[in-house]
Amino acid sequence: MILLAFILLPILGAFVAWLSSAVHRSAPRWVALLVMLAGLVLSAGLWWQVQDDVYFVGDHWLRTFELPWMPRFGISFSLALDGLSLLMVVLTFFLGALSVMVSWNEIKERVGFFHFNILFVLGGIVGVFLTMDLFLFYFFWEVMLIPMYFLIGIWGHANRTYAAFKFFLFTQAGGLLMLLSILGLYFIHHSLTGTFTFSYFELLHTQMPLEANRWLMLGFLIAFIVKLPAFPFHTWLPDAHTEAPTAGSVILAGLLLKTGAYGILRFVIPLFPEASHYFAPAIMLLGAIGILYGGKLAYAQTDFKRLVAYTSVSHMGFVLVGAFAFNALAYQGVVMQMITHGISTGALFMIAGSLYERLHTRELDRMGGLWPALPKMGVVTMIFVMASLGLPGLGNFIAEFLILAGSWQAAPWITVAATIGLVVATIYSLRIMQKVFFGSSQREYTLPDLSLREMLMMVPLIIAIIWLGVYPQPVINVASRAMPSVAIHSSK
Amino acid sequence: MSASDLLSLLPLLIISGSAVIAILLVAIRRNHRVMHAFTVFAFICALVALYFQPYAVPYVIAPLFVVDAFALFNTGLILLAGLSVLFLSYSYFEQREERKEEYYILLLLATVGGMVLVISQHFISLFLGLETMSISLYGLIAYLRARERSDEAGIKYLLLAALSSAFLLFGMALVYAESGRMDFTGIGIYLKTLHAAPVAVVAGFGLMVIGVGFKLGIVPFHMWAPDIYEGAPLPVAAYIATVSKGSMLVLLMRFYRDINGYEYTILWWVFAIIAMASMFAGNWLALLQQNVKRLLAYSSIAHMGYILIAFLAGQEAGQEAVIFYLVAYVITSIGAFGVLALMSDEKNDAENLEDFSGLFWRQPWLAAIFTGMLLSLAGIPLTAGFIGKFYVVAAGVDAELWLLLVLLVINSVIGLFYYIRLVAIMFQPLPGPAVRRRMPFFGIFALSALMILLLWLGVYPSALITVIRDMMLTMG
Amino acid sequence: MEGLVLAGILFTLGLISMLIRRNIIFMLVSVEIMLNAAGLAFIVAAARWGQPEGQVMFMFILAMAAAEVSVGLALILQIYHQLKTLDSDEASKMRG
Amino acid sequence: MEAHFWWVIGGVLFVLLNTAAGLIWLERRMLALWQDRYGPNRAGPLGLFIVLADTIKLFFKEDWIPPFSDKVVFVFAPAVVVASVLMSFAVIPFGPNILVADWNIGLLFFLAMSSLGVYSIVLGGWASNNKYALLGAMRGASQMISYEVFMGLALMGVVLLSGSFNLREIVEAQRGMWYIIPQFLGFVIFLIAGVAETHRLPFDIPEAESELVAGFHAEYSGMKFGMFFIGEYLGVTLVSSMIVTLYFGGWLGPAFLPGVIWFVIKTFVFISLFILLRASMPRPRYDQLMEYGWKVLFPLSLLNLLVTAAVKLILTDNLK
Amino acid sequence: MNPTWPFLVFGGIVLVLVLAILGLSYILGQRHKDRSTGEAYESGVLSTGSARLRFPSQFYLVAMLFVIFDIETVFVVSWAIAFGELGWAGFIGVSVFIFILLAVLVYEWRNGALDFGPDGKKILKAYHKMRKETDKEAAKTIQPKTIEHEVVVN
Repeated sequence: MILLAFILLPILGAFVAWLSSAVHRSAPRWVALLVMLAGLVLSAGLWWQVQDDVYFVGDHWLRTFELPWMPRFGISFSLALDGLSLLMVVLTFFLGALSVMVSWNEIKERVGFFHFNILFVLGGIVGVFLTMDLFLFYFFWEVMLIPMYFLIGIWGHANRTYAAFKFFLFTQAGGLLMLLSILGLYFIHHSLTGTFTFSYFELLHTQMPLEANRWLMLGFLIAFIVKLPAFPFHTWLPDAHTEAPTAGSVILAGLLLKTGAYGILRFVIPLFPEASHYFAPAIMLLGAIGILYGGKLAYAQTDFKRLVAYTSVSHMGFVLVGAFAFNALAYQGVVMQMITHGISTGALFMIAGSLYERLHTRELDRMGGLWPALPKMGVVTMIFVMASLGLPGLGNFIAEFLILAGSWQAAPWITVAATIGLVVATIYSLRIMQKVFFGSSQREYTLPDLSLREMLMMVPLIIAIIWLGVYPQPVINVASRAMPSVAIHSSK
Repeated sequence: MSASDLLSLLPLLIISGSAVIAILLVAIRRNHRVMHAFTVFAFICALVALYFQPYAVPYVIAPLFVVDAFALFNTGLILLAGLSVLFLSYSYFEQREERKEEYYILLLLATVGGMVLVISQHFISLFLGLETMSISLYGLIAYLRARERSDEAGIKYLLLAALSSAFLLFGMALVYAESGRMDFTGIGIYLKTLHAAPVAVVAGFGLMVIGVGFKLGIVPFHMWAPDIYEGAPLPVAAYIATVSKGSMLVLLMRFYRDINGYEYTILWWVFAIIAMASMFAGNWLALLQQNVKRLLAYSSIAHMGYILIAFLAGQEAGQEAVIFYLVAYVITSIGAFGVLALMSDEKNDAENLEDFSGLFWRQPWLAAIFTGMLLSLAGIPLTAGFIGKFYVVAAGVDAELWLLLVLLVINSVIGLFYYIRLVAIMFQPLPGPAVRRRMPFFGIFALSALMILLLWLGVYPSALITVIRDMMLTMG
Repeated sequence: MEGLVLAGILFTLGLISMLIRRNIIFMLVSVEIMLNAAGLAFIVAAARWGQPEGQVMFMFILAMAAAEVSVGLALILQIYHQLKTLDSDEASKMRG
Repeated sequence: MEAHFWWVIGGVLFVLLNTAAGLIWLERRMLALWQDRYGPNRAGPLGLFIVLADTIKLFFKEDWIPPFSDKVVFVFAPAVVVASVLMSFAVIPFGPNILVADWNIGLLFFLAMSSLGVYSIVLGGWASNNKYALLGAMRGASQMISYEVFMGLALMGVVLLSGSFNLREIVEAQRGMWYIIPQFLGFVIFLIAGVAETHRLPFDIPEAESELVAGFHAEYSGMKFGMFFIGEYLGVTLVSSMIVTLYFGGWLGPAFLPGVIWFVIKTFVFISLFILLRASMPRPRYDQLMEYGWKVLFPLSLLNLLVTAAVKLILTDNLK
Repeated sequence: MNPTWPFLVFGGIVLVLVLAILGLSYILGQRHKDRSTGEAYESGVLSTGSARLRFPSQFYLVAMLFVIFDIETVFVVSWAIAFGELGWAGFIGVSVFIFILLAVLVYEWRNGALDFGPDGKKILKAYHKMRKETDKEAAKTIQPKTIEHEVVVN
């Protein structure tokens, strides 16, 4: 039941927010914020509950929820929550709340509709994290798109239309491929067992011919690595991130990309173990290429947001590498990476946003020497830059360390490449600091430092990233609840 | 004609009778409001009568008609479509100076044609229904005499429709000459008796395909569609896109089933090629359009292609898919054209892309509806179009028409381009200050109803699906 | 059978003239020819099987053709008023 | 049998042509009678030879084909009217077995032929390329086609009663009672429509001398004009004989005279009725004529049809 | 029974006869050429302009009426000939049919499709309207309403 609440809360909230714009201009903001905080509290509460029974064994589904939807196709509205989804939901609400706050002053027009879209997209994302019915999954997968399209297309920057269009087409095409493979799986399962069903639990145990297995797997995989995005399909990402409003970028980087990773962990590997093993080397290679290539491009950028965008290409490469290393360490690393990257990159985008508010530019060359003007912001930025280059003691370090440690057993050479990626990361991250805050300033800035609202956003992020860096155990525990589904396959 | 026969034809009789009464009404006194009210009333009466029809058992009125669940369902579809078109028509014609009353007579007659088509199981009734519909459509298309495009569209449609029905007739004549039967089942039986269909019959079917294909507006018989949609009054365009095509499709399904056409690979391939061609031609040409009407016309061609895929999938899954998609398509098209109709002013229709720029900030509700319709056409979730497309793909996968399916996917991606482009235009920031026009109540009411239906089918289609399933089961 | 052949020839002639004619009225006429060819075919068929159906069909074809002609003439008058031409190419303004 | 048919054919044609010619004389005499003057009385007894004189004159008149006309059509237009009218005599039973073509579609054939007559007027007027002629042609066309409808509908009453299109059978069916009694309304309509069809006075709108010079045959002269003339008189004869066949029991009559004679007598009565009409009635305006047709005759003919059918059905039910 | 050849013979003779008459008059007729032989006779007035007049579309209307109602007689005919077999059922059917026709007739009547020739009131109204407009913009002259409904015949 609570799972349904997780999904309905944002979606209903969306409509309320839209309507409330009639009452007062900033009413939608408050509505959205309250909704998000409520969701955060709920999910955190759930987490707290499951904290109590850390050591229980058996099936790892903490909560499940089922409703018949389209019996004719064997489609049911079935939700389930395990450690992975739980973490993702918490993250979603956390970043959701922040993205509402970050757009508090940025969005001045059509406030109601803006928050409608924000909440709607978040609702879709929560749905994606929770659903255990493939049709429903596809459904939410598509539901995420439209509002995001509007977010970019209406409130974005200069050539937003193009960016939104590109984003939409890439993900849509991927989605259709996924639909085809879902259907293929569905009918193969039917031909084998004689029952029509989209239920994840049922399909999990379909013994399909190797050939079909591989094709279908590719269908899923492409959809997910487009979203992720991995090397060949990443071109939509920089545009989308750069053109989107800050909140949009935060959601994109922090959450939407995670849906791709989540999809790989949840569907690709468990559903198609053989195929995943078969393709693993190639995919890991893609991941490695992504890491290096993303890093290189990031270094070459002069646009703050664009730079950050490419860093996330690089970071997602780690996810790909870890996910197909098939062992517990790497897997936990991937989970960690998803969360920490969400936090750190989100934070960086927020900083970019607030810089833009102050300087009305994203050009690194037009910045520089801001430290004296904005010491607080400088500190915050420093922290997150360090995080993204994987400084020990911050979340990303743990994540990437685990991934590398895990993948070393699977594919040493790729690990080496990835490690080089870390160096690249150091370079471009420091470049940010250097370009923005140090160096010679073109002119004397008299700029307001971080406001109370911004501090309110940043502090939780800082706490989170440090906490994840120092004491990641709770996360790992919860994530390890979901372990078996992968561990099974990694044991060959 | 026994009493029960008449009873089972009651909806049809009501509509046709009210057409005559409408003629007399006009003769007595011209009054747009009265005519509109009367026509709406007639449609509602017909729907009520339909509601009380015994649903399950097929009722044959030899030799022309058969009233089975399938027929009843589609009759209902036609009536509802007609009703919503009516709601959209009033304000559209009210602001124009031509004589408005005949429009309703013609609409009633066209509906009669459609209803006959849906229940016919015999060449003669087929022909009668078809022509009743076409001839009233000529009038409807050319209704706005002041516009020269309207006349042009009318004469084009007339010539081409006459041509196509000539083909259809000649084909039927060949089949008849060979088999000596004009009722579908009879032909089916005749074909069963011999191993390979004789050349005359094959030729006949070929000619009939031309005739039917024209009505469906599928490649290569689609050239009329864009011009007609552009020239015709918007409600009429909506009507053609839905009722005329829909009833023809239903007839095609019935005929195909009765002659168990799935056995003939030639026919299958013909339709397969037509389907591919329609998808590609429709989508590609739609990409080039600057006129929204023409864009919708081409997209409707593409959609017919999608439907044909489901049709070719055969089996019950395929047929269900066809019907479901048809329903979704009808809702969507009427909605889309309805928005255009409500946006049009006295002089010209809203059809250029710039008419839509920033619509969302002028007419948020209208724009939202239009967005919904376009997304449904594009097959995005939460809309009926999505479930419809899913249904089609499912049927296709079931029948393992991989080639067609891949093409379908490619085409839906192409389709996204122009649908989303239109949406993007609507959400552009306004050039000037937002000037709002008052929207007629009926139109908004109908559109909202359609929108709700769209979302409902998109979120919870089970109800409709079960209905369609039961219907197909009764068909056997 | 030769009846059918005759009908076929008529039909083809109608089709050809439909395709090559440019005057709308003549196009209408040639369509009528095609329709009547179809009607003839029906009558031949009916004669072959000794059934009335074909002839009934012919009557309906007749009626339909008549209706078509009258609507068509009305439209043609309109077009002539507006465009002062009956040449189908000149009259066809809509493109794309 | 063969010989019989030859006789019939020959006889029919001979009689018809002479009647047509003779009518010229007859009409002029009778008009003169009613208009209280002499009329043709010089050539031969009672001026009977005027016919011969006229014929010869017409033959020797210049056969002028207007240079500005559409020549071929111009020449053939008059031929059409004569031919079509003569052909329709083929199905009329002059006597019990004096009948060229004993067809079961006789009535339809008659209708078909009478509608062919329209062409001669339209084509003639059109080909003349003369304003008056064209006006006359258009008027004539619309008048004739309109009245054709009513004529056809009026005939259906008879068909209902007799249940046949075969004129001989129709006549046979009148042994009990001439259809003039049950079909009086139909008869009236048919008569009026007949007058209009033959565009005789008072319905001679197409040639209305006083307004259109000579209407559709303004440019015609010589024998071609003569053929229009003959066509008109033949038409009168045809309509009269149709009236007789359909409503007045054709050849039926008391046995002391052979059927043919009865037929001829009856026919002549109606021919003279036509002439009387010409003598006595003023010409209506074109629009009056048309509106009269569509607004009065058409509903009446439909009504007649329904009433006849209902009555017959009731009677048959009672007989059972 | 009833052989067809007599009819053919009859037709043949008729044809020959007609041609003979035409031919004879052609042969026997005199020839002459005068100053105004080749002119159209319009009661002595010299003809001006083309003889291809424009006609009120009223005539086309008549043509359409004829086409429609003549076709309708076709159905009546087929009913009439099968009258005996059909009985009351047929009667009801045809009376419905005829009722519809009458409805259409009433419609046409009311819409002035059956008003042949000029309608005095209408012309007067059009004239007054025209006068008003001409008074408004004296420069532009407006064609009277009736001309709009005319078409060149050819």
